[in-house]
Amino acid sequence: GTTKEDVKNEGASAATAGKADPNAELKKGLTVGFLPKQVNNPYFTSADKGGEAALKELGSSYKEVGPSSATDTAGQVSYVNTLTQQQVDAMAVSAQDPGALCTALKQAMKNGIKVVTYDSDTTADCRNAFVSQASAEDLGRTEVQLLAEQIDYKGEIAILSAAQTATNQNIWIDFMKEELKDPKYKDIKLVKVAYGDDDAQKSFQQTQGLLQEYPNLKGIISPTTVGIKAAAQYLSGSKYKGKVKLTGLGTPNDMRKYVKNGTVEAFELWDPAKLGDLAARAAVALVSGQITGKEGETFKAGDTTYTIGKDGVISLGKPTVFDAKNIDQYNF
Amino acid sequence: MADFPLSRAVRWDTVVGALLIVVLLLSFGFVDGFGNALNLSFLIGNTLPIALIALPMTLLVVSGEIDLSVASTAGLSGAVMGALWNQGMTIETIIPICLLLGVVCGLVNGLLVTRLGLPSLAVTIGTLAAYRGIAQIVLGSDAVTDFPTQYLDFAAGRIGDTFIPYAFLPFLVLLAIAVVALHAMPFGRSLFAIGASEEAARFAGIRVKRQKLILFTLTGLMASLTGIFWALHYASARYDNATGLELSVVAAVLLGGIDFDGGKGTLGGAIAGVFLLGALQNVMSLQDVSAQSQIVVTGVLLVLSVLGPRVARQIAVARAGRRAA
Amino acid sequence: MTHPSTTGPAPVLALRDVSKSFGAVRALRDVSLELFPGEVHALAGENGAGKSTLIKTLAGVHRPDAGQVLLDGAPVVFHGPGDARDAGIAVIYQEPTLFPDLSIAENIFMGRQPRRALGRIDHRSTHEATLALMQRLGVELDPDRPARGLSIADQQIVEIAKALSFDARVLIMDEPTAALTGSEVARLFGVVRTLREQGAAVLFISHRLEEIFQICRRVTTLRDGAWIASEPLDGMTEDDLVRRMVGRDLDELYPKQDVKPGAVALSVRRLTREGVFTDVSFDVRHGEIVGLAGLVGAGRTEVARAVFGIDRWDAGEVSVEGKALVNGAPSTAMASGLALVPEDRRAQGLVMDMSIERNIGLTGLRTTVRAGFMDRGAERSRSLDWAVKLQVKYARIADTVNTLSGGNQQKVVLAKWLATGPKVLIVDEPTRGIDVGTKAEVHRLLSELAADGVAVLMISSDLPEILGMADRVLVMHEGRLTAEIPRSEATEETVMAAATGRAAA
Amino acid sequence: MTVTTPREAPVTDVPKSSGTRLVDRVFKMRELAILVVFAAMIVVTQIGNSEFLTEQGIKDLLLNATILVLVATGQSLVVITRNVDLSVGSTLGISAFAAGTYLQGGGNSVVAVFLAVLMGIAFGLLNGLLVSLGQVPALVVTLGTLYIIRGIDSIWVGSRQITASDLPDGFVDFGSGGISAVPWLALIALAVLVATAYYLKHFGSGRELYALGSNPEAARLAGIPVRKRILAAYTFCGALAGLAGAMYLARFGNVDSGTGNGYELTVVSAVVVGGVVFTGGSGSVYGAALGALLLTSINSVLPALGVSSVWVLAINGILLLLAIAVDRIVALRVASALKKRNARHG
Ligand SMILES: Nc1ncnc2c1ncn2[C@@H]1O[C@H](COP(=O)(O)OP(=O)(O)OP(=O)(O)O)[C@@H](O)[C@H]1O
Ligand SMILES: Nc1ncnc2c1ncn2[C@@H]1O[C@H](COP(=O)(O)OP(=O)(O)OP(=O)(O)O)[C@@H](O)[C@H]1O
Ligand SMILES: [Mg+2]
Ligand SMILES: [Mg+2]
Repeated sequence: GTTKEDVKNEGASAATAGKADPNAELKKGLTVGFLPKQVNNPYFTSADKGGEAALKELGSSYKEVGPSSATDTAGQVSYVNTLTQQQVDAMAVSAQDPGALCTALKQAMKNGIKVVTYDSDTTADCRNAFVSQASAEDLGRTEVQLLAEQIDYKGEIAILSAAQTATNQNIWIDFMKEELKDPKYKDIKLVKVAYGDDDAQKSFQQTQGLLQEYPNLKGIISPTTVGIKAAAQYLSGSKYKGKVKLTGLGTPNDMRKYVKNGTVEAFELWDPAKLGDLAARAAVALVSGQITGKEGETFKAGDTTYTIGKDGVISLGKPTVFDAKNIDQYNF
Repeated sequence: MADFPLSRAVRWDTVVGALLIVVLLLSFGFVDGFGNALNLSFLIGNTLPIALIALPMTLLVVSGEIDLSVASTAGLSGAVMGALWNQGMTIETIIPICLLLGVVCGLVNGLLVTRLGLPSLAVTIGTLAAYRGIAQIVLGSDAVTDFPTQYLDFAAGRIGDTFIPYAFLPFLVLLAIAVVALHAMPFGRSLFAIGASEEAARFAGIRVKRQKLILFTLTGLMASLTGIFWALHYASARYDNATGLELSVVAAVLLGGIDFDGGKGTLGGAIAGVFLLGALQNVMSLQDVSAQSQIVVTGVLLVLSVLGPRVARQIAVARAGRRAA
Repeated sequence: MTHPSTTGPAPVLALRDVSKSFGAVRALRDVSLELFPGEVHALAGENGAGKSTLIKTLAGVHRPDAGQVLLDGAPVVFHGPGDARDAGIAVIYQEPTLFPDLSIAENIFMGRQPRRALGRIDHRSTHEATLALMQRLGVELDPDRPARGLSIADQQIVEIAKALSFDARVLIMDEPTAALTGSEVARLFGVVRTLREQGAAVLFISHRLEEIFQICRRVTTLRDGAWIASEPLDGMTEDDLVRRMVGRDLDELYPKQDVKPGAVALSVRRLTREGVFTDVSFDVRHGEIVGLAGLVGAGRTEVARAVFGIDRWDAGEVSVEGKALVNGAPSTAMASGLALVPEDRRAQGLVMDMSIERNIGLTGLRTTVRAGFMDRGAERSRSLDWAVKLQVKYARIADTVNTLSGGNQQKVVLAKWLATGPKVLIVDEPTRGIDVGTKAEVHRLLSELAADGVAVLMISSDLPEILGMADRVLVMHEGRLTAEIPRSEATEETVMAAATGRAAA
Repeated sequence: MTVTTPREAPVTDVPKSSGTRLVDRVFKMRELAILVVFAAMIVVTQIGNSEFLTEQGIKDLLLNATILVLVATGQSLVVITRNVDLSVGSTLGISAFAAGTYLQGGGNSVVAVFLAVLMGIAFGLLNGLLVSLGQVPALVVTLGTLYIIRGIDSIWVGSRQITASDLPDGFVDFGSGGISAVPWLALIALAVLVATAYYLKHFGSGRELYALGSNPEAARLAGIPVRKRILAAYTFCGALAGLAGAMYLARFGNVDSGTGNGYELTVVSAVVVGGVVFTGGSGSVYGAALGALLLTSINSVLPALGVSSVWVLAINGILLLLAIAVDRIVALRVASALKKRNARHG
């Protein structure tokens, strides 16, 4: 019979071939399809809006398709198929599942469609490039740093994540743990990782549970926009307001109220519109042949030149930290 | 039947079948990207999980019961498959184990329903949560993707350049078996009787509990088969595989004219319902109809599926009355 | 067409030239009927003649296709049963229509409970009013008990109480006595007479002709949906009435052939189901018809259910032709040659939404099979054969049985079981709700079956039927077998004595 | 009756016979059983974690249950009539958003709640009309409207969302405020619950809901306006879903197109655990409310006990199974006891 070992030995095949020509003309009149994890999700809507603006500027056209539920993996697969059928030139995909989209994406690439993943990656051989919102390492480490400052480097902390299977969150959490090993955090103890499944009510109750289970809890990191929002709403209506610190990834619009009423001091996020913008430009660069997705290739997006990292990862840069001072400058 | 022209003509399952054909023909003619073999193979492949579960579900609903835990059973067997695979077990041992697990899941449902006399709706809402929960415990946050290529290719590939996915052939065999069992064998006949009146069926010497137990077990088996197929088709075993599939199955089966009070319906109708929904979704996506609007269309179709036959029946009765007068 | 003569006071309620069709079935054709205050009027006709349909038309359940309903001489249109009720018409339908989850008191007063301030229900007066009704009917039923689990007889009594509680001007009763035994019927008639004296009009349907003669003054006869006659019962004989209903003379009602009993076919030994029946032992031989008599609730049905395997027994043994049956397994009982025609045809005997053909076919799922598949031809011919043999009146064999009249439904149940070619046939109230003509046919059939060597156990609350048909009479009382009376000694007195526990067992 | 042997105790002397009291007691017992399980759960949790029953803890428990209690109350009314409303989650979501958009534009809080209720009523009416006039299976129709309303919601809402900062402070504070440990929202839910229960027990139309669930055909023959009653039940259910939507907004301060998604299964579970039977005609809203309380509390108890959230789902499911199984076993016991007592000559 076949076991995992046998499969491992087969070895992974490289996804990309061909040669990049950094000076190739950017093609116009292309169609790039955006396939977010979920349509109607404000975060993805801003990201895709960014992509749309970029494509307009580049003289190509934009379309968005996608499932209405963030857990409808089968739905997302069929949208990959739809885009393939519609023969778009490239697609930008935020994968609900690192593996599930593979077959369909490979099928698309076989049909000459360039595939960029953004926000949430698939396995590396199922796409040409991944536009990462900020390096996972940066995100994980900075969130710990943010919280540590707020609680004076001591006390119990907990993490409120999304689903247990959320790829991004899990990588970030690993880096958080990594960062916490630094001696300067010796008085900080990570007591628990809870999962709110990106559901407002569940995140709410998980927050309650954390506070009841660990009465001495000093801070919570929630690396998910839904989770941080629910946790903030709970804290702001409870006796813990201001006493238990909360940080993580949130959008300024969601969090404005809690920053102003003192529930939250600071949190961070990248600008989703920039993420979408970069994804669109990377897609066009791929179609135009400026890049193929190999490590070390470079391309220009706007004024910035991006270099493709290991495994075809293009990183957007450092996240922005929002606090009472700057939050009113942002609207997304 | 010659003496049945009227009610035959207005039977809902025929209507759904006709509707499916019309949708297919129109799409071939007018929808870009629909008619080619690749798209059709996508359509079939993505509809297969629903179709697979719809087979036993139809039988179950005909006998007046329902199983809402199917998607969780599928998820659980996918999760166990992933977990065992990670342990280094061979896939040839894992698959039978998972199927057996499905049988056990079905058996648990069946025993709770038949031995304790609990309503299946309530029982399977319970096991819906329980099985999914166990899947979560078994596999946790893992996503297992590295199944052997020949299996993945079988589950996701198609025969040459035709529109037929490999997996469609075994499905056709299962469909044939189910059709024969429901419509041409005493077993199926007894299911209709049980669904329409359980007590009368018991008084006619039909072993109601046993038949139901068999059905729940078969449903569990098919659900786990679907779970395995799902994990291989999408090359991804996660604890939340196939979440919410039960509603899709129920919606499709209902659309196909299976009466939830039991005792009525045909497998042909149910499968036509499954593929009608699948085809419509495919076409609407190709036509850039948004996911939200697709939901509305599904809802409207469901409402029509129950209002339609009723209106048709009323027309038929009125016509018969006029003819008799 | 001749109309019923109008004499005396004006009719409270009348039908004039009413027609009603269901699809192709013309259930009523130009039927007229007049109900006068202070009279008990009988409605007679074979099964499917249209009696229930007529009643439902009077009650506002059906709207006539043509013709008029007249209330106090003026045409009215009832838009629903509520309208008829508000007009003072109380109806007892052929099939009990109770709310199983609600208490008896609520069942009786549903929709018209006594009220307190602000429209709140007065639960106490409801309770008391129910007690009073129960006393009037001489029944001990707890008003607060849920209707679920009531025996058919008790359900019928609740229906009667419900109708009485209206103090209606018109009381319509569709076979109210079908499930009752003599004493309860006597009680009911007492109440009906009081009502009559108080000036109410009563419309009464029964297939027990003696009851009609006992309590009614006039009779309207229907045949195949058509009005035949409305006339006084004075001077009419049962045969006259039967001739009106059937359109011909009838055969003998209890045509029991004398058969020499053969070997023991069904043997029941010390059968006990705790709290229900105790220590029941009896034999039924090939060729024999054994009657099982007793008061309502004596446990006869329960014994039959246990023997057939519907319920499990706690102790004892049942065997067919010496082969012991498995406890609680109807399918093996069937395989051994046992058949049970159950008491409640709608819930137990038939799948109401299935066709006549399929209902009869249901007992043949093992036999009308070729190589594991249904043999549809064989199934159809088997069903057709028996439907024709029992003269079931239907439009198409593929029609669902719920379109049949009660009596015809009963015939389908019989057909379904006779088609299995049983060695032992248990029939529980086989002629309940069946018209005289069919009753005679059923009796002849049972008799023929016995002559062919079938062992028949007949449970019946119809004493004349038991006495007329049975070779031997077993009597149950409070869950025990209290007497076994040979045909020669079986009389109403001996059986009743054993049934009420007066005889030394 | 002349032929029956008299019972030992003449019925007329005692207002309620032994059988009834047994039945009554059992029905109360069902609710009692849930209450006992609930209490046991709370006590165990409190022992395991002394923070659990602080003022904040109690408030959280009550708040968590509130919305589900409301929706379950409405749902039980529909289930009692032998129907079901699967569209409540969608209705809740769209009503919450309607109230939110209105408030976002600077509206009055009371009017917003009213608006949400009105929205709920509209969809309840739609369901009721389809089910009662069309006389079609409720399960299918409301599964259909579940999709339709959700779709309309998504199209209307798009990617917009209402966040706490869009809402008047008073409104959001009301959502988490209360008299010491008792939140306002819980008081509202309690008032609705008690009023509904009283109506069901003491008003003719309330009893008629039970009647028509128990036997629809008999209800028609008894002259009960079946369609009107079913319509009313659905409308009420919709109204409560709408009210729950407004409360959701106040409580969570956050609504988007996914709000209330999948809520139907939770509601149905609560109703089932609470002993409201799907075949209609029996059960009480108190039971349903207790079921809701039990279910939501499990989700607070497990985290408070430090049980990993991985286990929550499985435990939830198994508890649900246990609840219905125990309920059933008790019911069977009682039925057989009742049968023995009531056997006329037994
Ligand atoms: N709802 C219905 N749909 C179709 N046909 C019906 C319906 N109700 C009654 N019929 C038909 O109308 C005819 C008269 O039926 P009805 O029930 O009035 O007979 P009946 O005189 O009461 O008979 P019984 O003595 O057996 O009760 C029958 O042929 C029956 O099949
Ligand atoms: N008043 C009653 N209250 C409750 N249950 C009753 C009552 N009367 C009868 N029963 C039920 O009926 C059972 C025995 O009646 P059964 O139907 O077996 O008697 P039967 O002699 O066949 O009477 P029937 O003439 O109704 O067929 C009892 O065990 C009980 O369950
Ligand atoms: Mg009749
Ligand atoms: Mg009986």
